[in-house]
Formats: sequence, C-alpha cells, structure tokens
Amino acid sequence: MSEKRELALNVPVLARVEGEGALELRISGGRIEELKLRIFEPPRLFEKFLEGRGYEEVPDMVARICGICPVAYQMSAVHAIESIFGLDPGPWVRAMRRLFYCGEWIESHSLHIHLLAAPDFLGYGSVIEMAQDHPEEVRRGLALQGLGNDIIRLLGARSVHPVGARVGGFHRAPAAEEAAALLERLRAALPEARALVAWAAALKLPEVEQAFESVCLRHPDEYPMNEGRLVSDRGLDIAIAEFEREFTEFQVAHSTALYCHHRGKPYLVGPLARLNVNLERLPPAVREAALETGVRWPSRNPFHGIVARAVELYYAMTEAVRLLEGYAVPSAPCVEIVPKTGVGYGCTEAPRGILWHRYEINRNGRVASARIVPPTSQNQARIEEDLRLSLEQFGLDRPDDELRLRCETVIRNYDPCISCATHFLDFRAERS
Amino acid sequence: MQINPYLPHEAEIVERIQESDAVFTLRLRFVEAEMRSRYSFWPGQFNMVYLYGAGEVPISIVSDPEDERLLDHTIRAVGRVTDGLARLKPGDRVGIRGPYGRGWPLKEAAGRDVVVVTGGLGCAPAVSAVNYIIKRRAEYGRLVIIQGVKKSKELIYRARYDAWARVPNTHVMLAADSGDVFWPGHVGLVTDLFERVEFDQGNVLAMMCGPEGMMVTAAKALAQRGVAEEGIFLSMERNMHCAVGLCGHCQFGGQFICKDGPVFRYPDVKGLLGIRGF
Amino acid sequence: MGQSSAKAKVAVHKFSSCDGCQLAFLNLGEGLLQLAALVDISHFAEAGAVNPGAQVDIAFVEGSVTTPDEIERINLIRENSRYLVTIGACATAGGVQALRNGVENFPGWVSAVYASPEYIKSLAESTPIKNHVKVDLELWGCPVTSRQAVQAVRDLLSGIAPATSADSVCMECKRRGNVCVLVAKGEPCMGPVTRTGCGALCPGFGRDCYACFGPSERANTVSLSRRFEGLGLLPEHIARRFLFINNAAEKFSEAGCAALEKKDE
Amino acid sequence: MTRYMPRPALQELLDIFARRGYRCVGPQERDGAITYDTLGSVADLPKGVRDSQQPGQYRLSHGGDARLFAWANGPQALKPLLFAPAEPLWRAAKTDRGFTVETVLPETRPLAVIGVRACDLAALAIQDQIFLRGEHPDPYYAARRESLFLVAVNCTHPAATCFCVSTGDGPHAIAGFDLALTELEDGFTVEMGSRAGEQVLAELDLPPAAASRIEAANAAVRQAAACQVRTLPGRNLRDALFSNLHHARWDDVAARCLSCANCTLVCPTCFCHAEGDEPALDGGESVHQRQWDSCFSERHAYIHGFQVRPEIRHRYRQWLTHKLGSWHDQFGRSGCVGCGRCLAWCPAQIDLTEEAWAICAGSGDLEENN
Ligand SMILES: Cc1cc2nc3c(=O)[nH]c(=O)nc-3n(C[C@H](O)[C@H](O)[C@H](O)COP(=O)(O)OP(=O)(O)OC[C@H]3O[C@@H](n4cnc5c(N)ncnc54)[C@H](O)[C@@H]3O)c2cc1C
Ligand code: SF4
Ligand code: SF4
Ligand code: SF4
Repeated sequence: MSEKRELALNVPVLARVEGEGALELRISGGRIEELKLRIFEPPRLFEKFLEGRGYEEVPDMVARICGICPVAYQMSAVHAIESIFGLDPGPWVRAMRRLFYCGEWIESHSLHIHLLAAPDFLGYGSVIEMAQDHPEEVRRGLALQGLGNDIIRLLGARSVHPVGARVGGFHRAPAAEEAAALLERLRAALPEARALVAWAAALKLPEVEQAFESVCLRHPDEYPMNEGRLVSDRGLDIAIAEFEREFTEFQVAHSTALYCHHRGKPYLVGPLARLNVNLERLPPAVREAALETGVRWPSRNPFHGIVARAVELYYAMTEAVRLLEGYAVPSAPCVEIVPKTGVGYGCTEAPRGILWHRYEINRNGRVASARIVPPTSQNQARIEEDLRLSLEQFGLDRPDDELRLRCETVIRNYDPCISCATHFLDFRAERS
Repeated sequence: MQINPYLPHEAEIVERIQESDAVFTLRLRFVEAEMRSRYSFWPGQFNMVYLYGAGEVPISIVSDPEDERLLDHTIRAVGRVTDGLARLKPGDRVGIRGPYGRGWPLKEAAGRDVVVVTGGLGCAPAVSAVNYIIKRRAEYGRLVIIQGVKKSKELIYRARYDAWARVPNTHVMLAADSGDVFWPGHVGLVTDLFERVEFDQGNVLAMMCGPEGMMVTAAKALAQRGVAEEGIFLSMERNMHCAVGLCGHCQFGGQFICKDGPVFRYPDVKGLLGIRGF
Repeated sequence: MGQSSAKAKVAVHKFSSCDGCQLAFLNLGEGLLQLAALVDISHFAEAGAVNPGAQVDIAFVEGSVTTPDEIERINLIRENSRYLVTIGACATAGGVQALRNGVENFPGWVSAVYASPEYIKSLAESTPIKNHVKVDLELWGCPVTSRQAVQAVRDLLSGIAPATSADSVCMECKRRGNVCVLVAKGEPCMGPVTRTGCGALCPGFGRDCYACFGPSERANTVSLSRRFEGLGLLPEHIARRFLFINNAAEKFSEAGCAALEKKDE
Repeated sequence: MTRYMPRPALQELLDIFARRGYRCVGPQERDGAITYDTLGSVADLPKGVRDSQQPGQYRLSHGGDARLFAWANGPQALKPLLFAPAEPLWRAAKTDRGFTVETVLPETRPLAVIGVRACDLAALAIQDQIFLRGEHPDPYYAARRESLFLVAVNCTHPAATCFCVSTGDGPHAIAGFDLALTELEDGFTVEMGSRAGEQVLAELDLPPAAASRIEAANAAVRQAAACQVRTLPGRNLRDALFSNLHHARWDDVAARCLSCANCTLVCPTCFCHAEGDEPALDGGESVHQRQWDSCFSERHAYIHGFQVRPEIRHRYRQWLTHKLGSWHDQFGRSGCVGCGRCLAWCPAQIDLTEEAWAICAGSGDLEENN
C-alpha cells in the first residue's frame, strides 16, 4: 500500500491536509479488511512556491498553509532561517516568540476542545447545540479562544496570518500599556483556565489502552515550544536536523497528504505526546492540575488528548502571564540580519504537534528549496492505527451510526486540521 | 447645547404608492408632534432620509409646502439605501432631517410665464413648485410643464399631469424617447417640444430638473429662444453625505450643491456643466 | 425594517484554502452564538453543521477551485443559494496557490512533491469562484476580517446590499495616524495600490503592506512599480511584490508580468 | 512685551498646563517622523532632531544639540486633534415600532498643543471657518475646539518642501496662538497672543527678552523665510486653473498619481468626510459614523450607476482645482498654506507646486493675482 518517496528529489513535499476527508472501512468476517482515512485536500504545493522567494517573504507565505496555526508555521520558518544565518535574536525575542506561541496554543486548543471535540463526548452535533445546555462552559471556551487571539494580536496585529513576525524578531514591540492591559485580562481568566482542566477531565471519555510512541520536542528547562531535541518515550533523542534520518514520508493512493513513519511505524505527536514526555517540565501549579485530573501520565489512552490539551491551555495561560509580567519594551524588536547561504532546520511544537521545516538559502538570500512536514501528516498513520484498535475494541457488529460516530470521535480527537472535513465524514462501511 | 445638524427625526410611513416598476412614493408623518409643527420647507428643497442601519440619502420633497400633515418623497430604487427604502411598508419608520438647500425661485417668478422642464425622476422636485403656482394661479402668467421620459411606461404622476392640464392657462407637454400606442404625448426628445412651446420671451422663467445632458441642451435651446440666462434655473445632483456643506462630496467647482443649490441660476453653473469630472 | 420572520439559512463552504477565512466566524466569540440565534446555519462543517446540498439564502465560499470535483461542487452550491459571497483571497482571486498558474512545468511540480503523481487529481490552475459561477458579493482579504463577515450578514438580513470599499490602504493608514513606511523608511509598501479593509495593519506595525487585500479601485501599478525602481528594487523583486497573495488578481498579475519581462530584457 | 524663557523653564510651562487640567500634546519622534502625541514631559520632545524632506521622502536625523524644535513638521499636526479621523456621530437603537437616535458627542478635556507652526495656525483658521462659521456649525469639531490652548513655535528650520512664504502663511506666526515661542541657542523668546496666554505667562513670571535676543529670534525666522526654495505661481490660481481644465499636464500627472489619497489626508485644510452606518450583528443598534474621505476615493463623486470622476486625472484635477482654485470662491482664500505635506507624503513624489507651475504657466494674469 505504501510507496517510498524517491529520495533523489531534493525538493521534498508538502501536501496540505486540512480539509476534505473521508473514511472507508471494509469489514469482512468480523475483521477489518480495509480501513482508509482518505484526505482529498487539494495539494497547494507551497514548497514549490517558496523556491525563489526572498527569505523575508517566507513568514508571510508559510502562514497561508494553515489559518488555524499560522504562528507555528512562522515560528518553524524563522528558526530554520536564523539557524542558516547564524543569528541569535536574543532573550526578548525568544520570550516574545514563546508568548506568541502561547496565544496560538490557547486559541487552537480552546477551539478544538469546545467547537470540535467536546460535543462528541457530551452527545451534541455541534457547539451551537451544546451551548443550549452548557452555555457557561461554551462562553468560557469562546472567551479563552478570544484571549489566545488577543495575545497573537498583540504581537501580530491579527490572529489569522499575523503580520508581526519576521526573521530576526518582530516588526514591532508592543507598548508597555498594551502589554499591561492584556496581562490584566489574562490574570483574571486564570481561574477559568484552571476550571477548564477539571471540566475536561470529568468528560466521559472512552476507556482504551493502546501502545504507541509519543514524539515531541524536549527542552532542558521548560515545556517545549520553539526549541529542543526531538525525543520520544521509546528512546529517540536526536537533533532536529537529523529528522530525515529517522522519519520517512510516503504517499498512499487514497490521500493527498503524505504519511510519515518513525522507523517504519506510526507515532503520535501533539498535546498528549508532549505531556507524556514532558510532565515534569510543567511548573508546579500546572503539574498539580494535571495530576488532579486523575489521569495517570504518561497515558496510553489517546482520548486523554483532550485532557492534555486543557492542561496545555492552562499552562499556556500561566506562561503568558509569566512572560508578560517580565515585559519591557526593548531598544529594538529585532536584530540586524546578514543573509548567509546554507541549509537550516526548524522544528517547533504546533498546537497539533511537531512542525518540521528545512530550507536551503542561496546567495541572494533566496530560498533554493524547502521541505515542510506538518503534524497532521505525521499523525495520520497513527489515526488509522487507532481507528483499527478502537473499532475492534468497540465492537464491529455495532450499528453503522454508532460505528461512524466512534470513527469520527477518534479522528477528531487528534485535532487534525481535517477535523473540519471529518465532520462530514463520508462514511462507507461495507460488510460481507 | 448647540443643535446637532446631523440628527434624523423619526417619521412614520402613512402610505406607500408604487408609481412605476422602480419608483415609489412614501407619505410620511413625523412621530414627534413638535417636529410636525416646527418643520416647514420651500418647494425644491430636499431632506436626508435615513434607513435604519443602512444610511442616509438626499431626496427631494414632493408634497405641498402648505400640507402640514404629510411629507411626500418619491424615490427610485437604484442602490443600497433606496432599495432598502423600497421594501418598507406603511407603519415602518424612517429618519428625516432637513429641509436643506435653496429651492425654486417662485417669488422671482411671480408675474411671469413659467416653463418647467423635467426629465425622468426630475419631475419629483418640480411637483411642489407646480402645485405652489397652481394654488396662486392668478399671480403667475402662462405655465408650461414639459416632462420627458425614456420609455412611456416610466411616466409617473399621470393623474397629476391630467389634473394640471385642466387648469386654466396651463399646458402640459409629455415626451417619451419611445412610446407605446396609448402614449398621448410626443415621441422623441423633450427638446423637440421647445419649438412648439409658447411663452413671453421677455418675461419668462424656466425651471429644470433632470439628467445633466438634458438640462444643458434644454438651457441652450431656451436661451436660443430668447430666454435670458438669468431666468433659467437648474436643479443639480451630486453625491451627498452631510447636506450641510461640510462633507465636501457635492462640490461642483466652487459651489456646494447642498447649500448653494440644488437649484442654481444657469450662469452660476454654466462654466462647468458638461465637463467630465465636475 | 425589512426583516422577515423566517430565519435566513446560511452555509459556509470550503474549497482549496487554509481555513483561515472561516475563522472570521469561528473567532466571533459571543457573536458566534448570536449569529446562530439569528440565522439557521445549514452547513458549516467546521462548526459542526453538515448539509452541503442544502438550499440556502446566503452561501459563503472560502477557497479557490483547483480540482475537477470542486467545479462540480461550486455549480451545485450556486444552484442552491440565493446569494453567494466569496470570502478571502482564494475564493475571490485564486489565492496564493494561483502561483502555480501558467507554470509550464506544473506536472513536474506535482511529481516533485509527490512520489506518485498519478494519484493526484488536480487542475493545472487555481481559479477564483467567479470564473465558474456568478458571484453576488466579493469579500477580499487574506484572511477576511470578522467585521467584513458580520457586516455582510447584517446587511443581507436587513435586505440591503452589503457595504464594501475599494479605497487604498493608505487612507486607513492616515486615519490611524501611522507613519508612512514608504516615505519615511523607503519600504516597498503595496498600500497605495491595495484595497482597504484590514485596518492598515502592516504599516501600523512599521512594515510594508504586502497586498493581502488585493488591488484597490484605481490601483496605478505602473506608477508604483516605477517608484519601487526608484527605491532600488530590481525588476525581479518588483515582480515578487505583485505576484504574492493575490497574484492572479488582474492588475497585480499584469504588473508582475510586466516586471518579469523587464527582468528578461 | 516679548519675554525670555530659558529652555529648562519649558517644563514649568507644561506643569502649569497640568495643574490647570490640560492634556498636553506636542511633537515627538515616532516611527521615523515627528508626530503629535500626549506629552509626558519636556524629555519627550524631539531634542536635537532634524528633518530632511523631499517629494515622497521624509527622514529624521539627530544633530546632537539641545534644540527641541529644529525641524519643520511631520505628517499631521492639529487636524486630527479637532477633526477626528473617524468618529461616531450618533447612535440609533431599535424600538418596537421604529428607533431612537442619540447624539454621541466626544468627551473632551482642555487641550494644550505645544509646537504649532504658522502654517498649522493658518490651516486651523481655515478649518474653523469651515466647521464653525457656516450656517450649521459642527458640534463635534466645536466641542474639541472649545478649550484649545495653542503654543506656537516659529519655524526656524523649514524643509525643502516648505513654501509658506509663497502662500503668505509663515514662517512667522502672526495670529491665532495663545503663546508664540522662537527657539534660540539656549531658550526661547515668548510672545503672547491672547488673554489666556497672558494669564499663563503671568504664572511663569519670565523676564523681558533682551533686544539682542529679540533680534536673534527675528533673524532666525527671516533666515527661515529666505531659505525656502519652492513657490506657487500665485496666491490665487482660480482663473489660471479653471481656464486650463484640458491641459495635457493632467494626463501626465495622472500617469504618476496613485490615487492613494495621502495628499488630501495629510493636508491640514482638507475637510472631506464620509458618513455611514455600522449596525450591530443582531440589528438592535446602529452607529452612524463619519471618517476622513478624499476626492481620490472610489465613492467620493459616485452617484448611482455613474462615476462623476472615474479617472485619476479627474480626481487629481479636482484636488488641485479645489485646493488652489475654487477654494477662493468658497472661503475667500486658497486652501493651501504651504506646509508641503502633500509633497513629502506623496508616495509617487508628486510635487503640487511643480504641477501648479506646469499647468498655470502661460496663463497671463498670474502676476496680477499676486
Ligand atoms: C438634492 C438631491 C435630490 C434628490 N432627490 C431625489 C428624489 O427625489 N428621488 C430619488 O429617487 N432620488 C433623488 N436623489 C438621488 C438619490 O439621492 C440617490 O439615488 C441615492 O442617494 C442613491 O442612494 P443608494 O444608497 O440607493 O445608491 P448607491 O448607488 O448604493 O449609493 C451609495 C451612496 O452614494 C451616494 N449617492 C449615490 N447616488 C447619489 C445621488 N444620485 N445623489 C446623491 N448621492 C448619491 C449616497 O451617499 C448613497 O448612499 C436626489 C439627489 C440629490 C443630490
Ligand atoms: S497592510 Fe496590506 S498586507 Fe498587511 S494586512 Fe493589510 S492588506 Fe494585508
Ligand atoms: S481637495 Fe479633495 S479632499 Fe480636499 S477638501 Fe477638496 S475635494 Fe475634499
Ligand atoms: S498626488 Fe500623490 S499622494 Fe495624492 S493621490 Fe496622487 S499619488 Fe497619492
């Protein structure tokens, strides 16, 4: 079924994944004969568009790959390019990038928890139906999402395709008053974020136990976002530049998204993987909240992804507060740039997991080649694996509707960008 | 505190008349009694009509200045606000502020023959001037009313024209660029009718309202027939937001249509008429 | 005030895009619940409503047409919708992915990205919705703002044509008191030829506008290109300024191609 | 009587305003330009800053001296403080049968502006005439204008784009201020222009200026006048422009003009604004707003189905013929005060004076107009 990508190509692949998806399931003699998560999202070929572009255009270009996590694309890109230029933008930029990322985690996690995932566990078709019975929780979710967006706005002017990030730092430093005003609001919302963790943990989640490898970044001192080594709970520990040695992307006939294996096996990226590996990197208050959920971390139940997301959202809120408390307007929001040639890598923790970039910059400061591996294509194989296991445990003789809902719930639980599309999962179960 | 010239006053639609496919008349009554008694206007003036949530548009006043009960506006649905106004029903409310601008020179016209030349919906602002003259019929000389439309079915106020035609010393002449078999008037341009119009060359005043091209041709033709240029008046139209001479949109060279017009003496605007861009 | 008693039906559809414009609705916060109370959301996959074939009063369409299947879908949507609104640069002008249009080696590109290009069904060009069906209203922007989306819904519910503006970004820049980055820093800012609507965000952040809202009404791209030359930009760089997010918008593609021709001279 | 104020005393002046409840606004360096913002203290003023301006180009540099006002101007000064770039006028709220309307007047606080130029004062006089002296005074402008205290600073360092001598509006501030300063090496000469100015001055308790200082101040302003390089072809170009409506130069400038409207929005006398409604999503309320508009904008001259000024040449011609021509009919003078902003902030480097010369040259009666 799978085919290896020709490694001779030095312009590797980015196939976008958010969007159209379908699931095909063939059950025969009580066994899953075939299970395919199909992604039709038309390819947009960003890696080719990037060729010939100036390095300074890259952050604005790659943002357009995903409207839900543009910050992640911008962050992986600027880190990769700065590594080529041998640039260290200094502590202020480093702190602000972390803050920027906190905004995206809060926004994206809240959106996923409330708009995409929770309705499954509470028995609703949509957040709008859910709001009838759980107005306070939905309001809280929307408010947190709004706060995340406001953090992105502080540094990026708008929350979708923000315009503030650049190679070398930011285009503008927020005024002290703006930062203080936002800090105030974030502080006031901390109890809400804390309450969200307990609420998520109290959701009735399916009890399953699966064996999988959790892959994420690990930083010596902090919960990972922009920097670290690539590690897993099965002993992986490499520099991000070595990604291509360990991980293989391949194409399958039924999907326009590329799949990715670690040494021939599916693996998990995203909040649950991060928390499984980095629990003790959380500050005490957040770790305590994580432990109070009753979940035994590291967890082997993929459905604990939603709990992990809530924990991370709470963490991002506390982290944003911490970063803003130390805010001071710098003398310049970015450092001088002297373009250099070479190859560089960037890997950051997008809300959905590691987002890996590789760029080659040529003499004119232009992109000679680019390769981008988004988290959803990394999770794809794991989703299919989970679907198989979950369905078998769930019982294949259940009615179509129940099977279908369970499949959707499993897929949505990973918060793939195709989440939107899997809401209208074109489900076909053939039985014989 | 100073009065705020920007505030509209609520008025209720008492009656709605469909005049033609796209043209309708709203008969309005101010909601506040105070406005009803305070409000007065001169023929040829206009109001800013506010559609809730959409915006304001300048619309001429059609009704009789002496009718204290109702305020009539005849409107063609051509865009955002007017399309919205077209959907309103009796009982709905709009906002009105005004009246604005300088109206028709009816005082100056006293004792003279009057030729009223209008085209398309340009007839609306002229209605109250005609009514004014007819009410004081003896104070004026011969009254000639000429109205042109593109297609005969676009003619509105037919009953009004019929009634006016029955008034002594009053002549109604209608023209349509294309007419059907029932069309009582001339088929062709308004200006064709000028050859047939009779008036006292030395003592006549002309009032015009309609498409600018038509007004330019008509003014020239009348001037050629001996009408003094000072005796020719045109009602002009430009984009307008504030109606009080502040927003700058209605400028026509040095003139503000909203406060120096909309009715102008021909020599005051002649220089720029017909030049694209003004 | 022209509001009928039956709730209007609204759909939000996605084509080839990044999902960012739909967020104009999903990021409304409290407004999202208000919207749900105001209209019937027949289809909006990301918000959980699924009925792509529903008859609706207003259809919002995000994304450009890039596959044969999308051509069929857009025709169906048109048939089922009274008022069709494109949201964003992709739906309105083909989006950043239109950069592949006219690339002679498009199959080559696909095979550079995919090991098995034969699996990939894709049209050679990324085209705006208006190339396929009649569009009633275009909302420009990459992404569109919540303000644009809300205004369109509100005006349509009130029975009036939505208000839009094609003035330059400069006007908003001046209203906001931003200092012009072209004049004061010599940045190759696209603001003078770019449509307003974003709130002049980039110059507000001290950087050049990159025209994500598409061309303004009277975009004089020839003059701005000349000015960029004066700032020391090479033709190839000028081409990149125009051939970016809205590369397939007519005025920008003309200006971009003109610059590319100069480069080849 | 002219007084002398050593530079450190400027802070005392600011303190007096603070005590009297004024918000102080003054020039500051921001994003590479002189902009007028709330002034915390004298330290916020652009010390040692110089500007260099050309059509389409504006750069600041730092001279390293103690002078605070040794530059010409920035993109805006008084206009946005009085004629707000965007503001609500009134709010309509839906009721059972219709709607109610409520004025939204700006909240104002006494405002003291430091560092106003002669051209700014001339422009203010024009805007006052437009917004306050017509048949319908504008209550929004009036509210902001009411308690305005103006500290003029005579221009000693005009930019290459300045031509206020030619329009007769500077560089010496003659009237319209409460206090007028002229900056010298170590301080300022101070003149008063109003009762309010006199009161403030009394509180400052300054010594009379020595004759040598007065002469130094006058010389600095004279020198500023002498170094201006640009001129307009006359004070009243009305006839010259309107008799050249079909001049080939309109097409020539239209090929360069971006129709971006920057010139009109930085012009301190342009007053055009657009109104529009912004209804809430649920339709329960609608805010009627106004914002700066321009004759270069898409809808400025649009009447249903028809663009009165469809092309850039029509729009540029409207700008120039209004500003330098029909303004005379409306307000009895030219709409240009020679501040040079429309040159400096034109991204296309179009020079209004050059266009005016090109179009009006050859119109015989120019001399007579002056
Ligand atoms: C003094 C005066 C008297 C008028 N009297 C009448 C009348 O009695 N009946 C009638 O049907 N029409 C009249 N009009 C024209 C009427 O104002 C326009 O048709 C109307 O403004 C169109 O608005 P809209 O929003 O429907 O159209 P759109 O085309 O959507 O216009 C958008 C905006 O542009 C401006 N605008 C567009 N067209 C005009 C225009 N022709 N004049 C001024 N502003 C315009 C308005 O601000 C309007 O809101 C008059 C115009 C003026 C200046
Ligand atoms: S300034 Fe330009 S590039 Fe930036 S957000 Fe606005 S339209 Fe887009
Ligand atoms: S020049 Fe243009 S923008 Fe300025 S006041 Fe005149 S018409 Fe208005
Ligand atoms: S003259 Fe200059 S500033 Fe004015 S509209 Fe034209 S290009 Fe813009």
